[in-house]
Amino acid sequence: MKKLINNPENAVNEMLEGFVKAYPQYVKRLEDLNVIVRSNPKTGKVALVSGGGSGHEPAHAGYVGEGMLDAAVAGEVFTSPTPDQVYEAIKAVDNGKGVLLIIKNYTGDIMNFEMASDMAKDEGIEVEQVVVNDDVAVEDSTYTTGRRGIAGTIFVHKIAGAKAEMGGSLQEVKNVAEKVIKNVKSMGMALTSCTLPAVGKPSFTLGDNEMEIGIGIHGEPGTHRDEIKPADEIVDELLNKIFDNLKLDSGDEVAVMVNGMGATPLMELNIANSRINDVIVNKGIKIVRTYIGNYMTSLDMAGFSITLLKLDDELKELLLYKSNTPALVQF
Amino acid sequence: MKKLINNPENAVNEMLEGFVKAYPQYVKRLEDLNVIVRSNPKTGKVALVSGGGSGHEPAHAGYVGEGMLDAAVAGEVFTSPTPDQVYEAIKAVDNGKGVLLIIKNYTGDIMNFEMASDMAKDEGIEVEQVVVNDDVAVEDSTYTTGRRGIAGTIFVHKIAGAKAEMGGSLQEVKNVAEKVIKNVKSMGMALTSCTLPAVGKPSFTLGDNEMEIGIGIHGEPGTHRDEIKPADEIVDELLNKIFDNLKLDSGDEVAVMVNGMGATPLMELNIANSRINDVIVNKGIKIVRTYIGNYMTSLDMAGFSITLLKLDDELKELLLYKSNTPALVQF
Amino acid sequence: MEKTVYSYIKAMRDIIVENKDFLTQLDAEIGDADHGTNMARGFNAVVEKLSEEDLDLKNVLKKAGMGLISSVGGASGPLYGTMFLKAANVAVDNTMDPNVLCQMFKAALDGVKERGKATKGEKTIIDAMEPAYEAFVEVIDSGGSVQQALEKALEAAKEGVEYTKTIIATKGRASYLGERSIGHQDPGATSFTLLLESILKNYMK
Amino acid sequence: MEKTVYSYIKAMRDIIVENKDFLTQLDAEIGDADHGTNMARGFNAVVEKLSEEDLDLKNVLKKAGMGLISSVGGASGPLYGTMFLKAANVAVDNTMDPNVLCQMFKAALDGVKERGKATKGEKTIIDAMEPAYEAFVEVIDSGGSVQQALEKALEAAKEGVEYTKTIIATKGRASYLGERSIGHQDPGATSFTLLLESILKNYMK
Ligand SMILES: Nc1ncnc2c1ncn2[C@@H]1O[C@H](COP(=O)(O)OP(=O)(O)O)[C@@H](O)[C@H]1O
Ligand SMILES: Nc1ncnc2c1ncn2[C@@H]1O[C@H](COP(=O)(O)OP(=O)(O)O)[C@@H](O)[C@H]1O
Ligand SMILES: [Mg+2]
Ligand SMILES: [Mg+2]
Ligand SMILES: [Mg+2]
Ligand SMILES: [Mg+2]
Repeated sequence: MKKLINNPENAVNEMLEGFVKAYPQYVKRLEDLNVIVRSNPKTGKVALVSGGGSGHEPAHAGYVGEGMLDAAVAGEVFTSPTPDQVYEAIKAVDNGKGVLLIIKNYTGDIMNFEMASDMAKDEGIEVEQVVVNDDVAVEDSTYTTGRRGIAGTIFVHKIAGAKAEMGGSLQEVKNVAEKVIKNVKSMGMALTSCTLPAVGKPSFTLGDNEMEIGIGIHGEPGTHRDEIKPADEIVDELLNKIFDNLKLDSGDEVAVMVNGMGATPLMELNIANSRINDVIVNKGIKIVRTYIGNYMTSLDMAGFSITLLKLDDELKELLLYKSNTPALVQF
Repeated sequence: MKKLINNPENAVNEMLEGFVKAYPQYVKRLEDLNVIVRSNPKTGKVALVSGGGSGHEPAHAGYVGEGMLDAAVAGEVFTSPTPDQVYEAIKAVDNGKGVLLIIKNYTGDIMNFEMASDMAKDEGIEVEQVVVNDDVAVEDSTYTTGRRGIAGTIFVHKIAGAKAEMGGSLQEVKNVAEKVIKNVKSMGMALTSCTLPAVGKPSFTLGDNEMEIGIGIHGEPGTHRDEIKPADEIVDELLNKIFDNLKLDSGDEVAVMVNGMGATPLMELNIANSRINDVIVNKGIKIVRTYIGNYMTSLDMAGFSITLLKLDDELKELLLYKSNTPALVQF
Repeated sequence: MEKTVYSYIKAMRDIIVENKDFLTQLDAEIGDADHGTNMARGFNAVVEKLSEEDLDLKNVLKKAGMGLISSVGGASGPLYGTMFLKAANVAVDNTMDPNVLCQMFKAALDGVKERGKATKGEKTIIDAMEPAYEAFVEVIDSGGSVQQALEKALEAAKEGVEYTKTIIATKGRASYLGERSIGHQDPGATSFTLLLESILKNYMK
Repeated sequence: MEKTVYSYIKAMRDIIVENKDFLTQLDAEIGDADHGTNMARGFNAVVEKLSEEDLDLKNVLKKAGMGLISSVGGASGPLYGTMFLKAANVAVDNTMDPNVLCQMFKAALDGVKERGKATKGEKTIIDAMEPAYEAFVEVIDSGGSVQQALEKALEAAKEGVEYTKTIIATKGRASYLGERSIGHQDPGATSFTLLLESILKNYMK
């Protein structure tokens, strides 16, 4: 394993230390907790709390700040944070207007966040939650856990965050978050596996000429393996699956995210975007804004995901609203 | 080779296409050229042109926009752009106030940019240039080409760009760029090699337990190989070399950049920053701002570099000045 | 049972730490490669919080449950934590009455089912735990000893693990794999079986 | 020389394309792994711009120089481009007078030296080109044939390449390596030697 770390057991802690030392203008860490909150919190607004396992940096702590989250809770690598941590986050950021939890759809995340939510409600804090499930690689069925939450989560942070910043009520913020969730679809692929610091070897192995389609952001296997193809063909495959799940007509407006998994050169994401853009524009769909970069990663995995968010006037205004966080500055 | 590309020969072209399609609000491409300019150019100001080989994304096109560059010229992968391309860039952005070329110190870059500069001067355009040479891994000597330009270049773009945006004259912008160059020092290391699309195999090979200290941003070998050490020890080694070359006293102010080489997880850069911050703060030096991320990459290389910029009041004001570009938004 | 409850918790910790890489490897195949790390972190934390002097069954189980919940995370944290908490709820001081043990086992099983909303056949802990519980009760009800009950329970749990190889996951991380999860044994069912094994071994010591 | 200048340029292109990976590999060892790709891209572009009908020596050399400058990039682009441009400057129509050839060679060498500010012993093109030039002139001055001159020049260039293995680079990418550049032959000196080889071969055809 080739990693720039000191000790796998202390990796999350040191990462959070390095993060808050870098961005005192944005964030601070709650003492003895893996909770990152704004250093200059805004009062009188609905508070947004998200989080999940570590290894997805800049998610989620990178989105704490003006116009996005109020707190992010970091679990161990690929492991949902524990309820006590989430509970402390909720308590720290609530200022009487209620708290919205933004959870990615994984059994562990849901159980831990819900337990925290119950604890907070017992203390009289108003808590609501939304569950992001944008990954169309996974079949949706009432008999299973449903779809995974991946990079589309960032759009939920961005848009619900803007709504909260503008003074929306807890119900309004929750409603708009759910509208995003209904309209955001993603799909990813991997060229290489990730390696967890505590494990020290790749979670899976791909042949020299193989790729994994529909990969999750935890290195959990995708839908199938295939021979590596030209970028354009890979893009088409992912986009087709997304279009199957997101009704888009000529004249519709979308936001696009081309998300690197952590070890993917920006050059390659740009090359992918050239095709993505063409396919969408050729359908008569208007791209309001494109985000290219490492937004929701999977440690040192090479690969990428595509996310499309169908916009209406409300979502568009909120998407374009100012944000000022370590990982997403927009004005 | 596992890359998300279509055809190595067309990689730079497709990358530029994907880039301008993503960011019409910031940039456009000059027809039939590998030149990226602002889509809403500001007139009546000194124009800044930079560029170099591709493979360093987001450098340099990612820094075209308000408060930074006016044009970026992209060469083939790791190959300086040709004089005709640079010349077209100069012509496109000059608006009578003169043009400053920001060149990284490589024989090829200097020759090609200087030839372009001569061509532009023949046309009556006022052109000045600065050469960035921040890499302290390399010994400085009058008998050699001198030191390489690496991630410190971004600080030159940022600060000279701010000066130009604020209305500085060509000489003033050049002076402040040279002040940055005098005060900025960097050093990097690699855990893995990069692979050029046109070559298809790694430029060099490191053992499972080896790292290369003093690596360049083109996969050109560094000063020596060593066994991998804990992140803190690596940081100390790089920082010591930087401190040897940049006189810093207690009470001084610096900006810090922790730059990923392209395939380094943000988690690891944050872990490195925890130590970097401690070492600097323990010397009584004040960190005005920290930048962590992929700013000057080397394709799919895993590794990182540290850059320190010693600030005075002028540099500090310009560093903190607003910028709005695809790769660096700050306000 | 003459051993302290602490000795059981320590035995669990030991078997989990011993099998850490194995559990993680199972999780890597169909999940996210953290189950061994999660469980080891949790049981290490729990043992650290306890001491040889902690003798009260209810209290130790409660501490263990809380400790797991606040140190494991992921799916297994709330599930294993709930398992211990629910068992603690019905534990009667230090009574080791076989019928009370049955009640504790049942409470634990119900707790896990309620928390995870899973039933048998979904490739989870339940696939080892439910048959283990049923075997345990059957032996006790027909007048068998606790050791016999534990032996049968372990046998049933192991069969449950084998069974998980044949089914598609519909809960937890592996559920996203669909058919590709067939052929791989479930990490959580495996860790539960290991815990049972450590209980039996410690009981017989 | 009875061959067209076009045939020489094509021969150069062919030898470069043939040795593309080799040149890149040499550059990978001490530089940035692009020399073969750069030279091949450049000579391919130049050949594409020219046609069999281009017979005028001066003009073809000029086109080739401009073509290399606008398609190679890096260090080798301006250097090889200048080489051709400077040779074109002193070329006298289609005169193949050996003394004119000497002057062209000298102008090319001086051009490269001036452009790159390098002298012999710095592990660059110059280490092959300067000895080659000197050998060429010596043969011509002592009444030898052009073929003999080319043969001696190629020999000297090859020795120059060998010499580059023994010295530290102080110019170009490899200069950053210091002592570690010893033991590796210079890519640019090698590509120059290949060009010379292609000239000799085409001359003898
Ligand atoms: N709903 C559930 N009910 C019971 N057990 C479950 C459920 N979901 C997951 N599990 C168990 O949890 C195990 C995985 O635990 P772990 O890897 O520690 O957490 P995570 O899945 O969050 O990474 C699975 O192998 C499965 O046995
Ligand atoms: N100043 C110089 N004078 C002469 N030749 C040089 C000089 N600098 C570099 N070279 C030659 O250029 C070669 C490298 O060319 P190339 O790899 O195409 O460009 P780059 O070094 O920009 O990647 C070196 O091997 C060397 O022979
Ligand atoms: Mg997990
Ligand atoms: Mg080069
Ligand atoms: Mg797991
Ligand atoms: Mg080179």
